[in-house]
Amino acid sequence: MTATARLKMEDVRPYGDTANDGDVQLSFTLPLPPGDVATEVAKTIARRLGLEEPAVVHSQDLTNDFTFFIVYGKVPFGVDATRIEVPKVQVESMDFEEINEFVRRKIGRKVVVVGASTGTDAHTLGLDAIMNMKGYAGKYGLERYPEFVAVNLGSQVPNEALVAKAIELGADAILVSQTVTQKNIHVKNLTELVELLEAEGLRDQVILVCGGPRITHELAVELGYDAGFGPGTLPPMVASYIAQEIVKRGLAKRG
Amino acid sequence: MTATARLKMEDVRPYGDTANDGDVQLSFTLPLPPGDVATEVAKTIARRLGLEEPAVVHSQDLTNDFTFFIVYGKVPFGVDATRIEVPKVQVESMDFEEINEFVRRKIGRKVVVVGASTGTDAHTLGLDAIMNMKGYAGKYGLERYPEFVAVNLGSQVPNEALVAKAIELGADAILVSQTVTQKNIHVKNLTELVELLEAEGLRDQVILVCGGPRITHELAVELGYDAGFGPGTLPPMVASYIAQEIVKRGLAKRG
Amino acid sequence: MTMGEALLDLDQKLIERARQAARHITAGIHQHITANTTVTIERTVARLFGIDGVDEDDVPLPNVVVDNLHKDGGLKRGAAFWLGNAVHYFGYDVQEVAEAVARGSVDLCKVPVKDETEAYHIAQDLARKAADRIATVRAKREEYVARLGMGDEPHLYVIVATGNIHEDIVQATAAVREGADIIAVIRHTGQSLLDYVPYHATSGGFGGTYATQENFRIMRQALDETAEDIRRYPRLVNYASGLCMPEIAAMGALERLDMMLNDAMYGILFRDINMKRTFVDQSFSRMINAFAGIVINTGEDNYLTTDDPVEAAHTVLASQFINEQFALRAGLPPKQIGLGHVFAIYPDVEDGLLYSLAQARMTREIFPEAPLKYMPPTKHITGNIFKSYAEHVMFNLVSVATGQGIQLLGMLTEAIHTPFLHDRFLAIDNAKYVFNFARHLSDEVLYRKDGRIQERAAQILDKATLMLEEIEKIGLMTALERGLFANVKRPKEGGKGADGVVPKGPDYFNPFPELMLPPELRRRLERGEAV
Amino acid sequence: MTMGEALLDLDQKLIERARQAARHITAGIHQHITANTTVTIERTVARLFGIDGVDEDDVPLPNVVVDNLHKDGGLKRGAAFWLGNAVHYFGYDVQEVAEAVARGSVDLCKVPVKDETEAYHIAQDLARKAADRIATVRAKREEYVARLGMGDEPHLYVIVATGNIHEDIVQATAAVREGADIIAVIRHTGQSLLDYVPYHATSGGFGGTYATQENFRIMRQALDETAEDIRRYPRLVNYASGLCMPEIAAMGALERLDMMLNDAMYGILFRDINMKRTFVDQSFSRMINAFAGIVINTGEDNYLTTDDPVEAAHTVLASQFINEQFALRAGLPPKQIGLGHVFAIYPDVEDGLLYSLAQARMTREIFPEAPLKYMPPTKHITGNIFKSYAEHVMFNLVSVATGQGIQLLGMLTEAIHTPFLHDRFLAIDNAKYVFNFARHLSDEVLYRKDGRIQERAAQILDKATLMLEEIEKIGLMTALERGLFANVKRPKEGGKGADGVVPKGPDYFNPFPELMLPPELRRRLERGEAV
Ligand code: B12
Ligand code: B12
Ligand SMILES: Cc1ncc(COP(=O)(O)O)c(C=O)c1O
Ligand SMILES: Cc1ncc(COP(=O)(O)O)c(C=O)c1O
Repeated sequence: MTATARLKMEDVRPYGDTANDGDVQLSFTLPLPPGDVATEVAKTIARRLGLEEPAVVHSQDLTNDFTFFIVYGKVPFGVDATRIEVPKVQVESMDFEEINEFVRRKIGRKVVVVGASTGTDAHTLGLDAIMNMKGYAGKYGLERYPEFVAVNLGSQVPNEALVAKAIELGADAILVSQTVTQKNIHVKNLTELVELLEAEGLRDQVILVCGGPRITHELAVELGYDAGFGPGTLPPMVASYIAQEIVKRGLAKRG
Repeated sequence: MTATARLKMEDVRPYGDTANDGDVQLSFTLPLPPGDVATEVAKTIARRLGLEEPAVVHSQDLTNDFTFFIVYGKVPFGVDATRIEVPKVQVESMDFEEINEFVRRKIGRKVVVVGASTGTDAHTLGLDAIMNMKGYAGKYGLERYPEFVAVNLGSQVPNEALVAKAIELGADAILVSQTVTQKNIHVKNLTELVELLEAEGLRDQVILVCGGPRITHELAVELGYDAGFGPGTLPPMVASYIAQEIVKRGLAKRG
Repeated sequence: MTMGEALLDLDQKLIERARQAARHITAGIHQHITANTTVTIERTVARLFGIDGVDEDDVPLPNVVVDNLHKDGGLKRGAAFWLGNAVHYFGYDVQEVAEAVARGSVDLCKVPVKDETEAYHIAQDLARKAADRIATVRAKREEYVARLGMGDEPHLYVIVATGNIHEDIVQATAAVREGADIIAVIRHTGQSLLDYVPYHATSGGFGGTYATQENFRIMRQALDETAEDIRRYPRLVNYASGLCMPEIAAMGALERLDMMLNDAMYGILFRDINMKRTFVDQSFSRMINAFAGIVINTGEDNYLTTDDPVEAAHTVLASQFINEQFALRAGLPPKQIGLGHVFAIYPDVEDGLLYSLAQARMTREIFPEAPLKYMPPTKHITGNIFKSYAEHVMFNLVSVATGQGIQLLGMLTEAIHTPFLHDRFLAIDNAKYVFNFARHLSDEVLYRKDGRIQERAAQILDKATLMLEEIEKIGLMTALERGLFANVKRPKEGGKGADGVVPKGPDYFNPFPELMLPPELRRRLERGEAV
Repeated sequence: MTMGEALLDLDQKLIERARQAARHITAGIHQHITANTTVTIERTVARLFGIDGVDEDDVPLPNVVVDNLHKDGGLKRGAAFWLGNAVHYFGYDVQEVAEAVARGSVDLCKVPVKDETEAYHIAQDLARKAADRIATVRAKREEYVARLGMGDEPHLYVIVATGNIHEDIVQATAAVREGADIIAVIRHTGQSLLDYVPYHATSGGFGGTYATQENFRIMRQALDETAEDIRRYPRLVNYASGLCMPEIAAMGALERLDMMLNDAMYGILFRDINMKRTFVDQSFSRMINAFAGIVINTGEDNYLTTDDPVEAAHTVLASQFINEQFALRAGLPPKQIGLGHVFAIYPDVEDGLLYSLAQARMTREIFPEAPLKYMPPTKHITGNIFKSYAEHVMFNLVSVATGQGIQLLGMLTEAIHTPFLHDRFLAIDNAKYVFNFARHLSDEVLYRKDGRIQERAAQILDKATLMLEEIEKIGLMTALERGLFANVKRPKEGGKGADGVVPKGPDYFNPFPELMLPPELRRRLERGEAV
């Protein structure tokens, strides 16, 4: 017997050990020395978050007048899962062969793609996973696709240099990877690139894609990208998307 | 430099790595199979709790159409710690010698205390910690106090038997321990005892105290007890309270 | 696993001395065990004959029947005879007899004895059918295991304890899919003190779910279904210990439980059950466990929830020797004797890991064939779920490094609540990680001669031997009176269930030992020989 | 710890062959190192002479001065001479000279040389004062350590990385109070590629906090204050590697940093810094580290963030041999050579623990005096914070079981964010638990002869030796061109900072090596003898 058989999709709540008990675990630090006041503030925060029966199960002096708390409580509302719309890259999934065949038939020329980790970001493994020959999790990267010309500029590439290279190569798509997110630096880097492309009047002529461990399609679209890819992305997902998007947007003939 | 020096007590927020960033960690299971919908429901729950920038950092298939989530997010409000009132047992703390001296001087007779783990609860270590000779964390238990007569009835004592024994001994105080809290069984056990005492017309004549890992003074008072003691309680706290309460309530002469 | 290899250089003579003392200690209780029966043993006979269900007041029919016999002093002859007689007299089947008793239309001792031989014959026949049923169940288990296998040792053992059997099933099947090998359904708090076994599927337990035959059945069925999916046979566990040891053992035998908590002294020490009752009950219940191919789990871990885990370590070993001998005397072969112990040392003890390795390895070497059951830390676990998780890594490591058989997984929320679904997942993931990452560690690691680990093991063995030799002198019952185990003193005549012990009459009749005990063992026991 | 004891039965001849190859490999770079200086070495001279601060455009004055010399080709003679000359000529102090250059009123190469000897003399005098200052700082550290001590090994090393030095201080002092022995302030992302060192206290870094001298100073001060409270001397770490290796080394020497990340090849491989630049810079910077009594940390862990941790394990060992030889040649005694390695094996590798034990213990036995720096798993860590926490237990266990010196604690949120305050607490608590609970494990555990652990160590040593002998043949620069390390290929002339390498003229002058390198070592290096 599976749980969903017993539960309403219209009213999904956290599950501890009994349907709809709403149980969740929480942890955080408060800038207060340990003691009754801090514990009560911790509970108050849980209560103001709307949790019922909040229980502080652990508190730990972190010195310097900080205290760490572990709290359990119950979420008293359900979410209607039937109404959840997940912002998602719209793409029909194809495999390596299908993608190359698709490009040959529907685009009729090589697809040019340029990628980089931009700004000060030196994390390349994510972009490498998508672009390098070797690929990721057993799937070839874009460099291996006969119908793609894939140029990986590597790490810490200034947005200006990336745009210049995209112009030079007449790229169909720009792939940007961002890993460092502290203080939302990725948002800053990603936004700047969009502004730069707009300033150059190029924004509509390229497919602009970003990716990284904290990237969602939703965020990407919000920042002015065409698509965003998060953890677990495989190269064919990206290749399929680019190829289909070129056709959809009527960019096939451009090259 | 300590954090509180830099932070307003009127606006206390969780602290991740920067003052007032509000960062908290959350984990829970949803009765949904893993995938985009479940992840979005998880995020929606975090959002409906009022957390900002919720990020699902991990999701794990638990089979049977359940998925476990780890989520981080930011609490966007502060709590005014200067207005926090902690419901607390009102007692002046005394040590072993002081308590016995206090009883001799202000009560002038032995204080009689009867304790039990009630209902089906077989957890005695908590009550033993308070009552047994040996005590807890280096502090003697009530049995060791020359001015106390302490009777520990042990585990799984029906409320009726406890009340009968209290009457038999003319107890000043009844000590109840409750450890099993699943489905709030402790609330049921504790409430029944109060009702029983009220039915017997005894409620006002005894000091009624409960304790256990999930007991707070606040809960105890709510359930009709005079005081509640949670984790970390030491015997002299309880002894001080009982002695002082006897005097305060004018029960000293009763015996 | 290098189970056989002696890494600790233990003194074999000392081991033999300790075992010999335990042999004598348990032999000292034999006379008491053979001279008495109990209400629950007789109810077990009734159950095995086929009596089931409850009366109008929800009293189980086995209780109705046995109470009916007891009031008239019929138990000293054994329920088997009276039931056989009633079946013969009325021509009812045995369930109909019980129903008639429940209706008040029959008093068993007053049913005329038309043909004594025929009565015995019917009883023997009913017993044989029961034994056959159990043998079939056992064969079915063996068939499952042969076909699907059981996964590598140490086996991952997790508990479910929602109080609701239907919710338990959701949790248990998820756990099994995640990799658990063994599911224990924890009992409702206090069930061990009921002198009857509840009936029906139940959903209202606290801290655990009632052990009922129907609950056993539907959980087994759910696990069997899952087994086909995952191509692995998950084992099911419940608790025999308590006032109904033999009855629950019988229920487990019929419903294909695979393991049962069954400790010769747990009920005495930790549930204040009368010792005379317990010794008789444990013997009969273990005989059923043995015959059903069920592995027992003993409860030595409990000693260290009250006593100090470093100081009292030897009491665990001493008790294991005693439990082993009681088990052998009930017909359990060593590979069905899952002796318990525990990773209980406080996390702030310097070299606690070394002590834990010493004790775990020592237990392995002293009981080379036992599927040792290793319990997680519980007493000192706090609400710091991260710390608990770290301790469980060490616990799992010691287990795989020393060749334990059954690993009861710690839950990171031990100090908070009975396990949530993901608590159990995290526990399984922890164990799978450690067991795989350290798979052959036990093959590669040796302990320095006379180093801290060897010394510690030697010291525990030494103290346990002395303790056993002391108990040998005073007798086990006196030892329990004096509080030698777990610091708990139990008077011989005190505790619950004392009134359920009934001296057998000269004509006492119970067909099961003959069917269930290996003949050679029975001969030896009768002759008072060592087993 | 049984550091000295040979538990692995390693082939000592193979170790000597590997070390000999590394000696030849590093000797092969010697000629290049002595023939060149770099802009950052010359800026280091300026800094040590006392030049500090920034110009109107926030350009650090050492850069202003060195750029001024460079444009006129003055660097081939060395900044020391020109600065001595200008001080002499103008009668300014050296800072005033720099300020004049910044104002544009002085061009250093154009300052008339009134008295060459006097110019050298002034430079030598400034250098001696700098060396004295560093010696005083070193003595102060030694005094602290003698007075307060440093806690047991493995030392607990944690990072702070808020980007804001004031917030870092809150976190660092809390960590130290919780038990951390070593605090590393992670640098702002990409700082290693700046060819200057930022100035002032800073609060705007990403993924780390700018390494500035002021940031060093105020963090040191905060830790010193805490030290008195907790009666233990916490060590402070920052990063030398990058385009400013020697400058940061000098800043660290002046502000009493205790350890510095300083790897002879990290910049080349992982930051695409020109190899010719790096080899020259590392030598000078390590000389300063050595003189200042600073322990270096090498970065071999990085190889396994791209390469496979099981397959490429020998590249770590090969690189350690090379780093060791480069370090010895710069005057670092073995006890200041904190060779790096890492617990990188994926958690789902069967027997991963055995491989980890093998490598960690092997490293210990091959480099018996080095305060080995052991890095936590990072690459495969996911958002499952519980799983990370479990892996860190194993990581900590391997460390204490094999006698590592410096334990860089893993953070359970490694895959999510730079550490939160309580992440660091949990990491410290994990390590303290494991180190104490397994305190003397390394004394008690032996490895089976020719078992999996010994075999694995032998195999790594074997492959590393062959690799080193291969590099010995082709030369280190060619080896780097061919991508022998970390699968990264670096052309000799490629990478950042190549234009900062300046061939020394015949009259090149730099007073520091004479003051800082042990005379015996200098003689040997000059004669081309083994060190
Ligand atoms: C490896 C690593 C490094 C390596 C990078 C080597 C390299 N060549 O990339 C080194 C050691 C150099 C490094 C350095 C630093 N790192 Co680092 N690093 C990591 C680590 C351990 C793994 C990241 C990784 O490669 N994952 C594997 C890849 C395959 O996954 P992925 O990036 O998510 O990629 C997938 C998807 O996201 C997607 N994707 C990614 N990009 C793209 C792009 C496109 C177009 C598409 C379609 C898809 C896509 O597809 C990929 C495959 O599915 C993480 C911690 C962790 N365990 O996650 C920290 C981590 C990312 N690093 C961190 C930091 C702070 C740094 C430093 C800034 C620290 C410092 N101050 O020195 C430095 C500096 C680097 C810099 N200038 O940016 C932080 C980031 C914190 C934050 N959230 O802001 C982390 C989380 C560690 C931590 N907890 O502090 N790091
Ligand atoms: C030891 C233990 C046992 C022992 C008890 C031995 C004994 N003689 O007490 C044994 C093995 C028998 C046991 C059995 C069971 N246990 Co139990 N047990 C624990 C354990 C490990 C420790 C509890 C403990 O003793 N803590 C130490 C004492 C000193 O702390 P304390 O009780 O909080 O007491 C302090 C304060 O609370 C206060 N205090 C307590 N009482 C009182 C009273 C007064 C008047 C005052 C003033 C103060 C006071 O002062 C004390 C000193 O500071 C906990 C898990 C854990 N680590 O917490 C589980 C736990 C409490 N047990 C649990 C369960 C479910 C059971 C069982 C019901 C399981 C079963 N179905 O078989 C059984 C049945 C027992 C029953 N019928 O109630 C659950 C409870 C879940 C829940 N929240 O509902 C826990 C949390 C484990 C778990 N995660 O499942 N258990
Ligand atoms: C051997 C044994 N039997 C039974 C139990 C549980 O029994 P009860 O239902 O009495 O809690 C335990 C629990 O620890 C045990 O160790
Ligand atoms: C030896 C060494 N130096 C420096 C660094 C960090 O340098 P950067 O500031 O370039 O990230 C590391 C980080 O891993 C390292 O291992």
